Amino acid sequence: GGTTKEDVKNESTGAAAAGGKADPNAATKKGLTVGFLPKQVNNPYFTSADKGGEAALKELGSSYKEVGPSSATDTSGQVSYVNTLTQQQVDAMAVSAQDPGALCTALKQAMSNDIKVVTYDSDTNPECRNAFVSQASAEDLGRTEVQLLAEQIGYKGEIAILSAAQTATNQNIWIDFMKDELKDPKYKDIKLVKVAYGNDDAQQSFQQTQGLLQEYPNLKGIISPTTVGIKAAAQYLSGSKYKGKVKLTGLGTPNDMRKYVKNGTVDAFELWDPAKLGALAAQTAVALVSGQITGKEGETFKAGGTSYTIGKDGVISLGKPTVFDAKNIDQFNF
Amino acid sequence: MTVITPNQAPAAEVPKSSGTRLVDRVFKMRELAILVVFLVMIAVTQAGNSEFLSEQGIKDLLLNATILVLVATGQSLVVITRNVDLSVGSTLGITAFAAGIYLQDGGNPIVAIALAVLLGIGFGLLNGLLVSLGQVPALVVTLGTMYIIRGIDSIWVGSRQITAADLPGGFVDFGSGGISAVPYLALIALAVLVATAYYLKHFGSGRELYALGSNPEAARLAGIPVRKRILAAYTFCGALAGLAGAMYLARFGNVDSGTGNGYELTVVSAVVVGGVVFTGGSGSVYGAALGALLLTSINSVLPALGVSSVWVMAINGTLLILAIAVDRIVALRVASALKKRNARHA
Amino acid sequence: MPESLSRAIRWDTVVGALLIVLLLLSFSTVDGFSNALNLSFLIGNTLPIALIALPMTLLVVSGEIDMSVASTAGLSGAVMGALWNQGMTIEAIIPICLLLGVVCGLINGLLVTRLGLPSLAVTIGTLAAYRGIAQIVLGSDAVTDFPTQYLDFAAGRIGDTFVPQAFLPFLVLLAIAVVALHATPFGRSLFAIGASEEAARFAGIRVKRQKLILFTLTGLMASLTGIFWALHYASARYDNATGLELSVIAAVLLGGIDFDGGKGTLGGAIAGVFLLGALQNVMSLQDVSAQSQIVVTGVLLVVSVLGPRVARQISVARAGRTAASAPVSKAPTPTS
Amino acid sequence: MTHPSDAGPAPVLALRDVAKSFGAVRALRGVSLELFPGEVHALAGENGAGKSTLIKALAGVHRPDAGQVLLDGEPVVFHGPGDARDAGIAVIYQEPTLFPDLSIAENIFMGRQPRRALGRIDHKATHHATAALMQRLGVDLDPDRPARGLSIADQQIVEIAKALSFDARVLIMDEPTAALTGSEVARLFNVVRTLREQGAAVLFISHRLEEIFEICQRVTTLRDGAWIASEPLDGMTEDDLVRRMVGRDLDELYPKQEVEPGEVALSVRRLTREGVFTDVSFEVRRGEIVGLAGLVGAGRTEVARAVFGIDRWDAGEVEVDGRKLINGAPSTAMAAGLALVPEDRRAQGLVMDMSIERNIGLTGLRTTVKAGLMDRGAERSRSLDWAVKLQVKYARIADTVNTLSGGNQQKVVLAKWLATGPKVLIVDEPTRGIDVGTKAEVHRLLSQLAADGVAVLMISSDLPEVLGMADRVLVMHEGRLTAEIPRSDATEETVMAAATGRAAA
Ligand SMILES: Nc1ncnc2c1ncn2[C@@H]1O[C@H](COP(=O)(O)OP(=O)(O)OP(=O)(O)O)[C@@H](O)[C@H]1O
Ligand SMILES: Nc1ncnc2c1ncn2[C@@H]1O[C@H](COP(=O)(O)OP(=O)(O)OP(=O)(O)O)[C@@H](O)[C@H]1O
Ligand SMILES: [Mg+2]
Ligand SMILES: [Mg+2]
Repeated sequence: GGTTKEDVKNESTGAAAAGGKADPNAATKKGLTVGFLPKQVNNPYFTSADKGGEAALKELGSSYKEVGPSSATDTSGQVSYVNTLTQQQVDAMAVSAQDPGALCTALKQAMSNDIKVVTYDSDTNPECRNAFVSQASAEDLGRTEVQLLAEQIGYKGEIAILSAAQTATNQNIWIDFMKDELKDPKYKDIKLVKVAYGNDDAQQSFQQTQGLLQEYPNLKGIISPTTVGIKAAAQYLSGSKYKGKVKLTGLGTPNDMRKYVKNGTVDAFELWDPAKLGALAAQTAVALVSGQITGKEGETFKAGGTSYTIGKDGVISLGKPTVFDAKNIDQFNF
Repeated sequence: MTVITPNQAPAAEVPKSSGTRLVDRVFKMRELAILVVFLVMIAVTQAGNSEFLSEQGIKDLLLNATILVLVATGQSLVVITRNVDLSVGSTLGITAFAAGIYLQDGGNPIVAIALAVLLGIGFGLLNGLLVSLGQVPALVVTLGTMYIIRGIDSIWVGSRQITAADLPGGFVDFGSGGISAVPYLALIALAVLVATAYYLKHFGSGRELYALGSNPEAARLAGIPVRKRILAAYTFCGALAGLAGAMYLARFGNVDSGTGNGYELTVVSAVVVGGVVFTGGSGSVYGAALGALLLTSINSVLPALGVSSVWVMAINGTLLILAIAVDRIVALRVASALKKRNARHA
Repeated sequence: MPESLSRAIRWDTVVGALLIVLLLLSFSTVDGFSNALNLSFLIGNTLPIALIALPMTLLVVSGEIDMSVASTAGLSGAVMGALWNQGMTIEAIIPICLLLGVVCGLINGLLVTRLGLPSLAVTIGTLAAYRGIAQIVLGSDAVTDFPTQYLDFAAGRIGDTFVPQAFLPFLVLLAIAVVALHATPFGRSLFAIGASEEAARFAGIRVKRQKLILFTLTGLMASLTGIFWALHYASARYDNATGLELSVIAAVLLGGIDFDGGKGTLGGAIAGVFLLGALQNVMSLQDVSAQSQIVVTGVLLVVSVLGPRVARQISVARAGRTAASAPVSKAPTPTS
Repeated sequence: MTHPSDAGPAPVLALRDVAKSFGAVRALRGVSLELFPGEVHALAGENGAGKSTLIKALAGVHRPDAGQVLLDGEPVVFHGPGDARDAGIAVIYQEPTLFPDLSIAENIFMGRQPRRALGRIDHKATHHATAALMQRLGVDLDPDRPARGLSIADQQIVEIAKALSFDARVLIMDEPTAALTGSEVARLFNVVRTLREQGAAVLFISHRLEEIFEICQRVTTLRDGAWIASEPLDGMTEDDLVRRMVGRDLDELYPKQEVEPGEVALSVRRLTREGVFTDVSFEVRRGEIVGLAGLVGAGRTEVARAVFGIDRWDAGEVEVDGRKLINGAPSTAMAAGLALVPEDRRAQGLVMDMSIERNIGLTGLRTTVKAGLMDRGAERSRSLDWAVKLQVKYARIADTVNTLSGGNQQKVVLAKWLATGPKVLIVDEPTRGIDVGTKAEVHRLLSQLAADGVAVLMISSDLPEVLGMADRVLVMHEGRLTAEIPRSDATEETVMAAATGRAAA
């Protein structure tokens, strides 16, 4: 008689997050310290997000700090940074989790030390944080990317997906929604032939793109829901004979993609504004510390003039992504 | 004086069994085993996917190998002297960024390349000085400088990045352009490779690298300037890592603080697969280059055959082991065959 | 220079002393360092490296290296997750995973000893292969719902003290390893093998067998670490512990283990492991950025090899001077 | 002092009052030496007397702590071996210093290969020059063969060829003949004589005194790092020389005790290792010393290696004390009571970076154990006992063996194996590089061991040693046993005849 998965399931039902009561009218506290812990420091995407958080905190009269590992797969490094922030007794931390489970013990430890925990960009298990600030609803992202590409290829032909790591939580959810979207009859002439993984590494994504094109000579389009992947794929396409013939879309930053939009490799792609994401994470953290919210479904709070409502499992959504193309791309700089 | 009579080698000078000698040579060439593995792999892939060896396909294969070939060439020189340079990945990253920053501000591509090479030389010198003057184990020192350079790189680069849009169009086009299926970058790498191999074989200082890797103490007694040679090998390795950095920039048009992280293992793999022995003194840069070609090609072959990327890593590792094992078994066979034939009967 | 003195400045003792100095300094000057929770974090996060450092030290002393340890750990975590998802009991899974580690180590060992391949090359190959298999086994899953009593054991501490529960078993393993390396014929033969394999063979030492045992032990410990990792972080993914091999190697090198084989002490290696761990902890608490920490690690490594070298040169120069200044005795008169 | 320096030619190379210490060890204290053109000068002294150190001081490997090196009467400072080489000094070091991965030709010409235009190496010329050198030395070694796997003797020959290729003014040879057999030594001496006649100055070290008397004109003796005498050899006897070296009279060099052989202890039957040796059968009885003679490369070492289990054999069987040995398993051979003192002490006999104590202890890992753990006290006393018994000259038992002189290293190897209390002892060139005094001790030891019932198989290229010590002499030629000669019939002629394949077996 050992312990199996079933036993564990039975024993650990219920027990969700956060007790206490929200007071929507409580005063916003000042002089707090919020620690940002991105998946990786020096990652341009997270740097813009955290900069957004920094600006928002300044506005709210609180202070900001950033710590984090220098590698996006150094989960143990991230755990020890959670510990560090706990030791330093910050008031709240905003975390983008490399792994949904690995941070749990440490985050719970932090919460039991009266530190509010907000996840942003990448969530952990719901019971390990107070709230999750989502960049856009996963459903929106998945479906719109398919819609973008379908338009570009005239609703016809073979397409493929170039994702990040096989374990990337976000990407996997989005890809599920993409597949769901493709079930709609209007896409009946589109065939998803393969999901490839470039591990968010420029060179691997590059070679995966090559492989896709060699394996499927009739490929018409590629969706790459990762900023590293789309950039590598664009760079490969723009230097190959496939430039302009194979369409590419996905999630990218305007600065990365400007050149490829201008030289005709890419028609359009999308992304949310990472700075806004970071700002919202900061605002949520402050609201949590101030007691304006506790993270329960249905609570509302105001941030930067907009009102947000907490959804199921403590998820707060930023809104719809922006589509960038040759017409509007010069208006953005991140 | 340039009149050359073809085939004037006097037949009498050739030792008795020139036939078997040739066979020996060919068999002793450890590179051959890798070449065979490589060709078989390419042939199988082509059979499974006729697009593979299209003009674009060949170009991609060559381009992918180029950067690794360069770095592996430099690394071989160091490994031949019984040392190792683990900092090449970090050097590649930082030089690529330096060249990129310079180009971003409207610099001249040639100067940018020179800059990258010079920076590489600087780091090579640092490693070389530590290893040769400090006389400390290369593995530790270069693991240390790997961390140091990587750290400096990421502090300096921060979250900045160089993208293709920042670079002169000509530079980026050069990175992916070529003469039909042969990319310019591959031509440069080939030139470097051939020159290095020629130097190693035909110049005294080149042979001395082998000598001091083979037996450092004997090298000292033979009056070989050991420290100077080791310093030179590291400097050359650094220079090629710098050149590779510039090429990386041209090829991928994209450099950030993570560029080159973990590259050292790939380079070491290529060198080892290529038959350059870690205890120094033997191996050739051609072998290392073939090793690099083999390793990068595996990464193109598997997707081209439609192998799910889930399998890629496992297959990669298995092939790596297979390559060195086959190489080793062939070498053992040949050695025992030679021994039986050569057994001295004075 | 008196023998006792030159012995005292051996690098492993220096590392041990540095560790103590660092701990004492941090206790008094670094906020948040000395409380029990932080210390338990420090030890807990360093344990995986320390666990693998035990067999790695023995391996390096015998002149070999295993780069695949982190992948073996990842593989055993992945298999653990996959089997757990299948509904097996954890008590059955753990022995299976340990066995798997033994197999991984055995494969490395056989390739090295039977085919005579260089271990660096072999294990770079298996580094990729084992990780790849882990990826095939578990794919994109992240298994997190292991039973709480196991998770608590791997992550919890003994009461309110700073000692993680898993630390005591580690101490036992450490003691076994120290005795094995420094007090048994087996350990003695490892030093001989590392310093001169041929001479060891001529002395009747079963070189291949000893190496095979070592690689197997390393695999076993790596898989144990993989299990510990998955439980400690409550997450089994195929990419668990990626890159751990370099941390282990850096720490072991820092502890004065010579990669040419034949030299070093386990005490030094473990001091190196905890020195790096404590240093990182302190630097994080002091808000030193991750990038600067990398630089510090690198500088420490370089100093760790340059330091003893310089010290030795100075002591040799000094000894030479005293000997040279001693009066030269008159040569005896020739007999003819 | 009786120097002819005021008369004859001026010395080419000289040392004046040179001192050199390694830590606490004072290897040289105020030594002077003069080398004259057209003269072969011997350097004699016990193991550890400082001969090799002196040579290294001459060659620029060591910088003397005090004193001067004089070249053509002018003080010089050699900053490295390269400087000495450029000054026309060629050195053969005591231990071969080859590049195993490079060809013999490259080994010989490393750093000074014939060049073509633009400084490129002329590989062909290198090959031919090497072939010519080999011919001059009368050996058949392929210039393109890598040095890896060469026997010690062949390595020594390559070293000699290397030194000859310099056409140096000064040729220094540190025990060049230690691994050679008579015919090769004879050829080497012919070459040396030619060089001498051409006006070269030669410094020659050997522990075989008859060689010194054969080729040298003058001798300098060292004792414990101190200069004892420099004098002409004319009119000196071997005993005189020994007295200078050792400071006392010497016991008999070959103290063979008569022993009645007991039952068979080692029995080798139809042993074959393809391409190396074929169909080798012999027996060694308790109390017997059996010599194994043959030319270099005859395969004697190979047989010993296979018997001990280092190499596998392809056919045949080996029994020690009635127990069949397992193919390729030295540990079972040891357990059966077999010991092998290998010929290459640096690579095979010793772990150079380990202490004397631990090196000797290495063969006792199974015996100096208490409750599964090392018994350090027992290990130390075992090592000390044997180091003292063999009169190893060392500063501390915990010093690494690479600080010992060549001969003392050899004693450590012997100690290491004698400490196992073997029933059968195979010694491969046991006295290579050992001074006369110690040689006599080693012989007495072997003789004593035999008297105590140990079966001894002695491989040696030193023919007088074989003749002086062996009860029977086995002779190998081209991988086969060609003769078995009883002590009574064994002479230089009979043994050499069998070794060169002239006599029918
Ligand atoms: N590198 C070294 N470090 C320490 N001691 C040394 C070193 N080299 C030589 N010695 C010591 O110097 C002394 C002289 O050694 P050397 O090798 O010159 O003797 P040798 O006369 O050549 O003896 P042999 O006949 O055995 O070769 C010995 O006591 C030896 O232990
Ligand atoms: N040209 C060669 N190629 C390959 N192996 C060689 C060559 N020359 C010698 N050997 C090896 O050396 C062996 C001869 O060994 P070795 O010279 O040690 O014999 P030996 O009779 O013990 O001579 P000695 O003891 O005088 O060195 C050959 O059987 C072979 O294994
Ligand atoms: Mg000597
Ligand atoms: Mg021999």
